[in-house]
Amino acid sequence: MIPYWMCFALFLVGLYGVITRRNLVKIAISLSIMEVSTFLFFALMGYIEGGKFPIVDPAEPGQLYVDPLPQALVLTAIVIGLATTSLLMAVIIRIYRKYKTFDIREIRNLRG
Amino acid sequence: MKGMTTIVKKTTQILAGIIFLYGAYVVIHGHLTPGGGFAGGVIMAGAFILVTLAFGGGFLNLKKEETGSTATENIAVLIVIILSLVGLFLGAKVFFLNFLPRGTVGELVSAGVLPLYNIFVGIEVTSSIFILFLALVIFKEEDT
Amino acid sequence: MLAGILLFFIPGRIRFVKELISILAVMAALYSSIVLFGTGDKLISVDDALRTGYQAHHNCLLADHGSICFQVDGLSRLIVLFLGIFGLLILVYCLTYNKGRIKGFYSWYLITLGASYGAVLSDNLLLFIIFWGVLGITLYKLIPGTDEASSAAAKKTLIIIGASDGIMILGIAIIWKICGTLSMADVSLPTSGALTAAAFLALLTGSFTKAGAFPFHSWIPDYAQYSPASSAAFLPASLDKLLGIYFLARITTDLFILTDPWRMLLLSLGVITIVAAVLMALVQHNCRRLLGFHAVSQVGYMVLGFSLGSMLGVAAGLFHMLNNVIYKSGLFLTAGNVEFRTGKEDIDELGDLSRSMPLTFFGAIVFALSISGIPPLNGFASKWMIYQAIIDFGSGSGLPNKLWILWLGLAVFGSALTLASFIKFIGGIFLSGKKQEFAQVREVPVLMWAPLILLALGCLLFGIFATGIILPRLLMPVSGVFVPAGFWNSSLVSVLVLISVLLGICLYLITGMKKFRTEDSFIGGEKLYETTGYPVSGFYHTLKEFRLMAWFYQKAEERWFDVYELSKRFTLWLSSLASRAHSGILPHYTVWIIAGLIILLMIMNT
Amino acid sequence: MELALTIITGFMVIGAIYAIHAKDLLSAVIACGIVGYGLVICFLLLKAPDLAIVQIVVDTMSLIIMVTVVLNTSREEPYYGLDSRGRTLAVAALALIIALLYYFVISTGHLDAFGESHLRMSEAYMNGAAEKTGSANLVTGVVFDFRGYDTLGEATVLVTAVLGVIAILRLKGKK
Amino acid sequence: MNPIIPMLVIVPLASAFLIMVLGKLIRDLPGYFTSAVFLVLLITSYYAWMHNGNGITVYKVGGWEAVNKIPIGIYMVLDGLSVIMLCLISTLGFLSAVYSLSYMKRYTGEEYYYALLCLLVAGMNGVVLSGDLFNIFVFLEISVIASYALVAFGVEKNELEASFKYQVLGGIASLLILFGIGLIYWKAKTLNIADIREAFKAGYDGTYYTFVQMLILCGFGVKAAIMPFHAWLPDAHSSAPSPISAMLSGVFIKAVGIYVILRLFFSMFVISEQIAFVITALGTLSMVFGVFLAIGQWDIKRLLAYHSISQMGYVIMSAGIGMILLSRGTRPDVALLAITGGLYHLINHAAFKGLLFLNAGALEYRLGTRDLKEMGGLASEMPITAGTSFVASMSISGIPPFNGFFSKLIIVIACIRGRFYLLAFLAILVSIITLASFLKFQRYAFYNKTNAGKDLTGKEVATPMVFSMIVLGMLCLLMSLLAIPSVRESLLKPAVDVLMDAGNCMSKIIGM
Amino acid sequence: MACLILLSVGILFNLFGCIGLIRLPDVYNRLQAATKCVTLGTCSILIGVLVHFGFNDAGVKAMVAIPILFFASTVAAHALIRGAYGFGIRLGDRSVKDDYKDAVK
Amino acid sequence: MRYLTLFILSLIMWLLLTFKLTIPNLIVGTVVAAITALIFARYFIRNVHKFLEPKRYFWLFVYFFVFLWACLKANIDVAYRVLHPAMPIRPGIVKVRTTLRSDFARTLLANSITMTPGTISVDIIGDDLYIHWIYVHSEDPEVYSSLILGQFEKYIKRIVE
Amino acid sequence: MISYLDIMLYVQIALSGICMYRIIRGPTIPDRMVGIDIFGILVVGICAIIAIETEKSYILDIGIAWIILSFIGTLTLAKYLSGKKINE
Repeated sequence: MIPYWMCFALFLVGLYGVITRRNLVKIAISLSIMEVSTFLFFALMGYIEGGKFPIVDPAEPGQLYVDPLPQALVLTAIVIGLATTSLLMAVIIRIYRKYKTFDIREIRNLRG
Repeated sequence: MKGMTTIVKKTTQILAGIIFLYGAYVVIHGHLTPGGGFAGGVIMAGAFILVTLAFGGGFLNLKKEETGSTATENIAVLIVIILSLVGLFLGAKVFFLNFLPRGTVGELVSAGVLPLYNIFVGIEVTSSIFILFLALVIFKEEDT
Repeated sequence: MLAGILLFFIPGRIRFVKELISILAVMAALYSSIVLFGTGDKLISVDDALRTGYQAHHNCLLADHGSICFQVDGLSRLIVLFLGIFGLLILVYCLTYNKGRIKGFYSWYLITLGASYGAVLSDNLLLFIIFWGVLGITLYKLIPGTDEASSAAAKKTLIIIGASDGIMILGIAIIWKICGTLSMADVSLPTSGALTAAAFLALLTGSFTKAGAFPFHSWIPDYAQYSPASSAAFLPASLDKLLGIYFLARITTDLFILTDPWRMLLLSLGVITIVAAVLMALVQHNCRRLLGFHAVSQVGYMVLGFSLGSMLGVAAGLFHMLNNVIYKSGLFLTAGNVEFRTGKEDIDELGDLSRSMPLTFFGAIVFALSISGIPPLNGFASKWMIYQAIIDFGSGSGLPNKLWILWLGLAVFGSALTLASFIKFIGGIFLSGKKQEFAQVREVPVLMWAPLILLALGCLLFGIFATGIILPRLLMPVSGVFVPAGFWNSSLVSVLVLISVLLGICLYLITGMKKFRTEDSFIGGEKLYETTGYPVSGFYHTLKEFRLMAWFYQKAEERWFDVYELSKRFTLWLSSLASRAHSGILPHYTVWIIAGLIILLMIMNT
Repeated sequence: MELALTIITGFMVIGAIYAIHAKDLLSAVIACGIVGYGLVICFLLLKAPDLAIVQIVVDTMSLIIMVTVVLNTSREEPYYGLDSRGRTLAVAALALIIALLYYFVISTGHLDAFGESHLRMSEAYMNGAAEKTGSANLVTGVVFDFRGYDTLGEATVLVTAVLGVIAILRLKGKK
Repeated sequence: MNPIIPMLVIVPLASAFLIMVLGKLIRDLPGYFTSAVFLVLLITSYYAWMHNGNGITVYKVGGWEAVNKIPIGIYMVLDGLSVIMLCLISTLGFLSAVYSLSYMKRYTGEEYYYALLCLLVAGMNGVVLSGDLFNIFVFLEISVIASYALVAFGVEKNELEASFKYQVLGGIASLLILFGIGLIYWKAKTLNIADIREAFKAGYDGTYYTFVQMLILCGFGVKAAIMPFHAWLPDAHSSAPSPISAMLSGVFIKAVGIYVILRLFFSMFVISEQIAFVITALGTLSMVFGVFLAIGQWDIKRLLAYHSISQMGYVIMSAGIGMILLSRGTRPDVALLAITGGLYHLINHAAFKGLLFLNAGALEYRLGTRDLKEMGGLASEMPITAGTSFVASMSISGIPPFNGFFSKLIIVIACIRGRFYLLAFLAILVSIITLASFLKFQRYAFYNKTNAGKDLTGKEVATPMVFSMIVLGMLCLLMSLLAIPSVRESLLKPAVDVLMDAGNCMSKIIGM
Repeated sequence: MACLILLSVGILFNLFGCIGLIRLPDVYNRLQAATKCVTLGTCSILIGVLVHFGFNDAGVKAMVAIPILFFASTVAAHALIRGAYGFGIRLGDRSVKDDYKDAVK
Repeated sequence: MRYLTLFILSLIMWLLLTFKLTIPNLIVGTVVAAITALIFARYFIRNVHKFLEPKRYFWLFVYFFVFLWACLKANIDVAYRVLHPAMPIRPGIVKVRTTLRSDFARTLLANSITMTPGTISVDIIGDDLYIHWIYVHSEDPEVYSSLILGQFEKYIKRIVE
Repeated sequence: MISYLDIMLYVQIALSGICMYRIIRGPTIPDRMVGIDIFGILVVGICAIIAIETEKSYILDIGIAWIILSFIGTLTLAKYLSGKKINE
């Protein structure tokens, strides 16, 4: 169970970062750390002790492979993560140019 | 001097082709080895990015590249969609039908349409990633 | 009749055509209501309606229980008749008065009328509330709203009306839950349990709001002040009164069976309405606002009448309602006439119009006397009936019955104050000091004074033939047969009348004399609390009362008695509190999310 | 295996903590990259080569993107110290994450332990999947054939993000 | 195996890419093309609605049949609920696209806008049609990312800020959802919603189950902007271009938030009374506080955005009441009423909130400001805008002849009959305050004195915008017809049945 | 067996490189140690792979990897050291000579 | 010309990577190599005719062993310095003048230098190579030039120029 | 039983831990970059060891990919250091 806990701890570290950091880029980094932990979580779930790489070798049939489905899911999720990160980064550039600051507490035009 | 030092430039000249080739390898062997459209696509984009990094923006016409890449990207995705729709029109009325013969497991030409998907997703990813990079690179703020 | 009105959504380009069509439609409506009046009691269900042709088109319902019914009984017939009459009269008045004041006036007017018919005739509570809601919208749309104050008044009006609608939904839902039906004919509930009480209160709120009784009255003066006289006469004075009191009658007589505490509540609300509103009216110097407060005040009598619960009381309430509608719309029309010719609404700035506008003056005199309950006129008749009912009521047992003298006294006091303020009204506008600027003022066109005169005649007729014709023909079918003549000629009558007249004149003198001393020209009872600062030797004994009054007025100015303002303040306070939490700082929002997650987990895991 | 994973995840946690506490942005970005690389080792150990290669690629790409952003914005490396508000937030965050960890631990105690996963949906993928899809790589088979629709979505997400980036980085928003 | 189902997703996707390819070549193409595509979608989805009836159609992507009754491919499910959402999406999408024809003239990069709009719609269609948990996530991300980009489309200060906040909060939400999906997979080892239900029947641990439920609820709660998770909504919805605000408020938070919550909590998880209470409480919370926040606003779109929170609160509350009653198993008729009311309100909200945002867009287009204090007296200058906005305002505040009244009425009646008197009272209270705040909007925008300082071009907006507004206004009126029991039976009943009898439906899906 | 030896040697070199990474005083020297040792160590490991698999697809792949690794790591080291100089990192205290300083100016 | 060279190189590379001589593989390899050549040939080195001269490959082969030896020396040297408790280092940047003309040759030289004992090339400006040296043996330019460049220069000259 | 290859794996992982140390500790930014560069190369070793352990050649693909991408990444970082915009 320990890897699962470590994995969730990673998630929480990211969460902590999102909450406490004031720098926009730091927030983005924290988010990507959370993403990483989620991917790890999926991969951990698919692991089977003694399982082989999920790539069939025609020479040796009838093997036990690790669960390929979570891997497929993570594959999709990773791409989504990249997409989110890049969009976030684009917004960050623009925000910096407009506000001349990275401080999240000064970026509060919209309130109330 | 534009770009990085001569050393980097010359190495890039050699390596860029190899990297691209390697990316293509990963893409085409997606159904046999790890990787596939996405990973290979990014590696192929890496070749372009490497060139841009080493030679600087002046070497390429960035605007034109971006436009071309956008077109490529969208056309590639369209082809993916069309591929997925072919099954729908080929009588079976099944979306995402693997309509080609499956072949022998482990051969290069096998797995029906999967390599085709890989290839076009690879092209799409290549151009997407390159556009991402270019968009971030050539971005300049208007004077406000 | 609804069909013709709904057709009117397509507004014609030519104003004349519009007028013509609207008059025709109203005439048709009047005709059909008269026809309806002639028929007996029955429930017209949808099938019937299609067969008999009374209702060509009908609205729809979601009711899973109970069918869609239009109901015609004595009460609704009465109301329908008067709706038709007033619709016609005021429309005629509007033809000249209303030149381009409000866009699409006629279509809204007709929709209003149609919706009122619908509301009165519908048996199903849901159908009823749909029409009721439409009335709220038309009320909103009949204010021009092109300036700050009138738009604010429009907003306030619709908010209060809409709120009452909402509360009525609550009541209706409760009724549905308890009875499983929405047909008014089938519902009869004792107000004993908490649920029924809630339902009763909810529906009561609706009717009070529409009629403008005390806690929810505050939209009437504003509306009266800022809307054109035609709208004011049409809606708050006549139609809304008719409908509100109609609904009050429904809920107090048909839907619910009242118990003593509720009776007590109703009585006290009625009395408070009478006194408080008339006190407020006393100090107004915008003539329409003054009338608006009076409209509120009169409602108190009706509430009083209905809350007594006896047949006499109900009949008295209804009768007073009819009378009130007659003279109050007449008064609004008078004010409209004056404003039409002079362009002024402030009593202080008006004066001496009696000679230039004699017909208007005549009408005003009649209405004013009537509203103050001077004997030969209808106001007296109905008020007298109410007093009588109260005295009757006093013979019963129970707490509210024991307090009959209090109700009676306050009612009489209110009547007296009414007189006082109307002396101001009449005096201020038509009699006192001649002003040069009004030299050119002429009498209004015939289409404007004709309804006025008709109404004045109505006042007279209703007063004179009260016992003879009006009561048996109009009211007996509704409330059942009763014996009105018991105290008709007793000395109590004259004593009460005398008291009220004297009291009124006395008060008028108090206020009036002070005015004469402080200022040359006659200015009605301008804000009393300001003038209390002057030493008043002759009327020293009233000072204490005045101080109390001063406090009262001051708070009223700050709108402490206005439910709308109170809730507005509270809401805005909450709103600012909540929006301060949205500080625009992202980490706080994130903490909300995670804290929400954890709190939910805690809740779920206990 | 569990030990190695624990060590690497430990490294990743340390790296992550450093990443969010680093005083300058570039260090944070690098540390973030290290977390990603740690993930790759985890994937390798967990027998997920596809994921490993994709994660390498993505991690490097996001590193490049982040570096480009940092380069395009500020070189002065802003750092904001803790003030009272920040301290409150930090305490709140700590309390929240401890609570969350607690709930995670108590709620996952009964599930399949590490490495003892059983199969349900993917059993069908593994039994003769190679023959069904013709692909030696089971993951590719799943990604493009059984769940090809997801992959179409994935490709679309990327294109969407690219369109979004271009749209956001236009020079002028309004005419 | 109806090929319409995948086409509903594929057509907007493909058109987005076509726009990007062709948009550079032909200048005015994107707008008209998008409108045409959405019109096709509209017709298709209504066709599907008419022909679906009470049935459930399952489309197995890739033609993979279930093995041992365990589905292995991705299922696309078209049932009563999703078809209604489809119709909503395509209707509002079409009107927004038409509206954009002239509204977007002042922005640059129109082809990006239209492509992203297509992607937004495609993502929502995908979410609605999907019967697979992870697939829902993927398509949710498509539409969410498109909406991130569209919120920031104006690239001014506020837009960017809103987009950033939206992205961070939305990112956290997505991760929570993903984690929840992971936890579900950990236990159930399957991703098909119907199959997960089967798997959970075998037994589960209580704490685990609640943890998963809460993660999913929070994740989709952020997307649906339920109260403690709502903070991004007012910023994002007020900053986006108006047609996008209409889309976001009108269908987006429903399709990716409410719809999924309903779908998952009714169909996937077994309804427990506790979770039902939680959902009801959250709905009530957002209903009440949303409106209190709204009334203090002076920015039109922000006011509208807060109202979205509040109105969604109604929907969630009524659904929660339905859940409570279903879990008790005592009053199925009232549960039916509550769920019907919720769905009905959801549909109505799409109509009037979309209309209101389009109105706000028209005002902004003409005046260049969103501040109520700077407006006034526009009723005579922009009569159609004024009229339609009046209809929408009355509708949202529940004034009788309009559709909002009927749905609120059904909700209140359901509350009362289910003995939730406090909730009924709160619903009424909120309705009143809604009325107040919308009259504030009406008063300051259309009624008040004309603001002399501003240079108002006394013109109505262009024809496409007017067209969209009028159509939505008519819809507001027409939808009150849904109150008629027979109409309601035929149109809403299939959707309600899906939720009422979830277990049965799910086993049908498995069996197909 | 040869494979294992090559692997051990490679890992040993890697170990040296990493020790150098820790011990050496400034970034230039660290780069010196790390790049060389680690690159060579990894090359050694790859040759070990080649030996293990023999001359088949895996072995050849390892062989292909070696020149790529060589070019990549040297150029990366070069770019890094130049970048570090450009970034303004001065040479350590123990430095004796700096010709590049004049050239950059 | 460049295109063809790159094409052939790519094809060889492809075959090495896949290490299969089946017909489909060859076809695919040809196509991919062609695409690679089409795209990247314009970035490829210019005077490709040198690839055709066999003796260069001979010198490359010789150079390979020389270089391997130098690498090993470098590693042992560094390991010694790292493990020595006193850390005998005398870092510094020195300037070395090279006689190589072509850019590619210089690049190769610089890369070689990077892998040889204690040196990393920092920059090339004009004819001067700037080299970071972990232990500056001598202050004299002549001495360290020969120490650093060693035999590399002449081999590279034979290979490339 | 833990085989010799496993021990090597652990050693490599430990070495990458050292790189972590340098990244976290590194007084200057170039130090950290050196750390990440070395980390990348070390992982290639890990890939190779796993390839031997599992007798699968495709793990080496991952290694090559890693080399390439870490090269690109390092170049980007180096370009950052030299103070140029990326497009110069």
